[in-house]
Amino acid sequence: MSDPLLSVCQVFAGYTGRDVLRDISLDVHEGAFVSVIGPNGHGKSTLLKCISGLLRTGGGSIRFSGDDVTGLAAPAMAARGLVHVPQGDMLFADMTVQENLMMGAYLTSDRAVIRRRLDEVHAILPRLADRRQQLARTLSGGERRMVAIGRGLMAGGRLTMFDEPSLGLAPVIIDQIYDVMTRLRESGRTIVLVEENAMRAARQSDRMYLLDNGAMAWQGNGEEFLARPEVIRSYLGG
Amino acid sequence: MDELSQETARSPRPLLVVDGVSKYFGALAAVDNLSFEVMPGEVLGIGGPNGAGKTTLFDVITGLDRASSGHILFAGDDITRAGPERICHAGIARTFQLNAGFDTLSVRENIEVAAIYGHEAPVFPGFRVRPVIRRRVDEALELSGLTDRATTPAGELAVLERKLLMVATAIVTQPRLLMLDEPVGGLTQAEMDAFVAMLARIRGEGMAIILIEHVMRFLVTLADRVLIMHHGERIYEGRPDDLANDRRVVDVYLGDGAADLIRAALDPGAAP
Amino acid sequence: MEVIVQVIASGLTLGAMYAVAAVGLALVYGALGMLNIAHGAILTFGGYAAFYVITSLGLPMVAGVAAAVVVGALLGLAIYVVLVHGMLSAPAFETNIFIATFGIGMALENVVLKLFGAYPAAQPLAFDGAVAVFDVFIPVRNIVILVAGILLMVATAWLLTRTQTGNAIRATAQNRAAAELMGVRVRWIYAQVLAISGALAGVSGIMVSSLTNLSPTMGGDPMLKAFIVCVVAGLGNVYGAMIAAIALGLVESTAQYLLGVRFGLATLLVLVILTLIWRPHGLFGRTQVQRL
Amino acid sequence: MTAFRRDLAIGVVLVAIAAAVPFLFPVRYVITQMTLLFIYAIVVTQWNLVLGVAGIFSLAQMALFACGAYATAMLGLYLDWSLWAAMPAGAVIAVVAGLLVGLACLRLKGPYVALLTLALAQVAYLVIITDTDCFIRTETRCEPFTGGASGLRRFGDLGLREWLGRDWIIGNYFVGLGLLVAAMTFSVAVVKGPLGLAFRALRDNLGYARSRGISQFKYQLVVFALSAFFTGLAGAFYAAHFKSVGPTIFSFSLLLLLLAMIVVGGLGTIWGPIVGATLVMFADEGLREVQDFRTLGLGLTLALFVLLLPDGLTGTASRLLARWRGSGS
Repeated sequence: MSDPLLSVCQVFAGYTGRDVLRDISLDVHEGAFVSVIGPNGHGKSTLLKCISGLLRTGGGSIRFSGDDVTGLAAPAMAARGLVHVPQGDMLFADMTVQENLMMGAYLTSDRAVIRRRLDEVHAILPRLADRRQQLARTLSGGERRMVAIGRGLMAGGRLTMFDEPSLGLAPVIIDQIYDVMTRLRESGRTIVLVEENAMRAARQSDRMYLLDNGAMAWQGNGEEFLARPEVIRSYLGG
Repeated sequence: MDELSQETARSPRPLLVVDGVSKYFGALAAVDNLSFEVMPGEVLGIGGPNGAGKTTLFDVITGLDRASSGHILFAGDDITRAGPERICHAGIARTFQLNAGFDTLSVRENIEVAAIYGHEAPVFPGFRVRPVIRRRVDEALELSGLTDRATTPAGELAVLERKLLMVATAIVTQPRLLMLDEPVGGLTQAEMDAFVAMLARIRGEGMAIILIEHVMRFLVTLADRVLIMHHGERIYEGRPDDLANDRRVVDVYLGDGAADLIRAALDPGAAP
Repeated sequence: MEVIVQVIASGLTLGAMYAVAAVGLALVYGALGMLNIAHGAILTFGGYAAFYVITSLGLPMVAGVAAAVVVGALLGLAIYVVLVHGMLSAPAFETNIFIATFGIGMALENVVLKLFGAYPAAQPLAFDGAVAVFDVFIPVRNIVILVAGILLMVATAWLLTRTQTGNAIRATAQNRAAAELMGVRVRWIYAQVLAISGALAGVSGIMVSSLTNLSPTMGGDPMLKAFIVCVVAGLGNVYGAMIAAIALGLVESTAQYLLGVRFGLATLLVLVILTLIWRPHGLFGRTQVQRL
Repeated sequence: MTAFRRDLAIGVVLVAIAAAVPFLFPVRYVITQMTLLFIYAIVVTQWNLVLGVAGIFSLAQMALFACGAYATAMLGLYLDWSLWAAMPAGAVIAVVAGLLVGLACLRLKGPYVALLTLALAQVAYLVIITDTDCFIRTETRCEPFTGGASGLRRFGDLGLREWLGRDWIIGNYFVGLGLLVAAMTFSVAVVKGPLGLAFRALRDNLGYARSRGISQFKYQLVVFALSAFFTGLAGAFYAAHFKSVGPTIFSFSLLLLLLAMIVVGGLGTIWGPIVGATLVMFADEGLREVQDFRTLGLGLTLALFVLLLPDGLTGTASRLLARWRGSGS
């Protein structure tokens, strides 16, 4: 097997005096769809923040496409092609949908490339084409989520991480978001998905990591997960 | 009207009446013409997707935000336009989703300040904490299991402890209605059990509770009655056991998988 | 009629002057949440830089303007490097940076005093003469200030909306973490914002001193007015600051005419307090529901 | 109660030292500067209540000080009041002014408060220095109501000269020390008691505090009034001691000096303002040689402290002490 694109090795992290992550290791290979599951508040988002450089790790190392990137700040990680679509969307509220998307391609200067990506995003998320000139703050929850996803795709990264893209949306919209995830997977992109709803994630994933109370509790592929209901029950509380 | 007066004659008067309350943010109706009642000693669970207006409803009831229209009565008094201090003194105490705390105050001081100012407004609070207040603070520390942490600054507490502290500062104001906003979000199974145990102790004192919760298992096991909100409106109100059978709730909010889990939670004997 | 023209003309001049100072403050507050109390001192430095280059070095006026811009930008940059960079991630940034820039501002004022002395000097970069508008003679320097102010506003708006740097500034102001995830080097953006704000302050120093005189404390009054403008507009709102500056200029000149020069600022202040009681986040500020 | 005992012991020692100074160094200059130190120390302990304990970023403290000073001077000058009566009256007038400032800031947050209060003080200053209308006209002079740019004079003094003769200045010294002890005791009682809890709760989390029954309206006004009382009294004593009041009270460099005292000592701490006031005063004395660069030095000190020791000397010291004890046990 070739070297993984992303390799997290024995990472610790925390806020004042409390470890949120303990001894976390995880590998993501090129073209894989990896999901990180576990209950709310158990360090999933913290893990993504550590990888994307929003948060400093308190130990361990992170390698991305062969380089040691431990301790690099978020802009440097973005420049290396690691995209993080954060929880809660974090849109630029007073910018239009179009401007938000263009910020996604901030590091790309080739206009033709930007044009092509924009067309791709509009093809996957057609609603965004209709809402082009609307201010982000006036969008509905589902539309905001789509802008956040589209903005992440505009970066054209080598690895894209989604933090709970279905959080807080009505089930109908969640289905649409997962259709997008499926399309991204089929297009061969490398993806890390953080998700509370393990069942949904299991159907897509090449590999799953279960995070419990800041530590890695179980890993395997989607089918193995579905075959082991006791894992589901003991960690996700039925 | 006639029917209503007959109703009140038969049953005890409701503690809280929310009557046609709406809250608009610009054109968006966060709470849309909502009405419900809470009886003394009752536990009402409120569920619904994010952005359904649950926390806004809490903000409006507790005076942190003003209702755009409608009325709110508590124990017969109109509190629609009252500020949060007055509502606290009237007997409503709430907790917050993001685990609010006075971070530079110690755990003990957090509870003390609520005990001094929360039950009634002192004309002048004096220069010392009165013994009767100290006793109530000790009780609240005991009840919430935070006695060992009394001198720790609240900012250094772990998630569960912060939640317990928030409840302790609420009950020390001696409320008749306790409103909990996502009390167990982010807790592990064991922590959730600890929290439920504490709530059971509080409930013995006949306090009414309204709780917002995403963890449906928690909601349905604790609540006497459930209200589900969507886009600021009520889409379901009734017994928790019927919840999973309501087509609209399943479609809009729960999804089929979760509905199965709720049935299982309410009936541990049945296979999921 | 003549009085009205006079009052409007002087109000617009004041407004344009305040706008240039206020936009710099608003940019910095919008991007970093920082009140830069040293802004007034930078403004003073700008005025004196032009004075020095033109009077002592005998260079042409354009060089004076360039000197004010460069000195202002460098001072802004220095404040970033010395103070902001180290304090950004520390707690209570908003309060601490206020205190720190207050200290630096006073220190800078002291430096001007040492370099140029306490006595007021005339700003050589000024235009004499007057033109008649509706039978009212309006000094050319007022018209130059108005035109320069408008040009600078247009340039700022263009920078913010039409350039990649501007997009990054706006994005950073609206959501710092998200901007970092897009690859924006936020700290570099902050340094640029302070430099731009300093450059604007430098130019506004020339404007202020060409209307009155150069003195080490000349920055205080326009800075106070610029802050008032920002507060009325809603802190950090750049376009709001442009509008509020013109409006306050007009109000001030009207009040000065009706009540006398002494009460110009007092009237402004009463208006500001009333505005804030009515809208605590300023006219164009958005009240946000705070989740606890 | 050990913390209380410790604070009491520190207080007694400090007072004893201060009481000995006029006898150990019977130099007029030393006594005058020490008296001035007491006055400033009163102002910063009271300012600390608003700024540090309640977390309200008000910069109007020197304006309240000026209220006390000017009111005392005017009552003495125009109504011939004894200054012993005019001083408390001046303090009460400062309280009224403090209430008005508190009211104006009620709905505002952080930076808005700072700017508004700064502007209020500046307006008062401008109104005074531009005041040229004659209120009292004698054959040689014309004095405006507020004294204008040159200030007010000849409104009497504390009258200790009749008692103590040449030692009247020592009498003033002890009045100042007494006021400082009273102000300090008062502010410690407030900070340590239920009122302090309310102020700190409102500072830490406004919405939560209100939801627990703490009225922002009431306690924000209370903290402004409390802090204004001794500040006004300090201003009144300033007028009585120096027998003159002028608009220099409003100067930015004085505001800078006092702010530096709080920041150097430690914002929101009990002893910080006193420690800071003393150190900054002594440093300022040391810099008399280079008087020209005084503001430069002060400004840079302020910036450096905020940058490197944002908790001030006492805050940093107590943190280090706690860490040392923590590692020791």
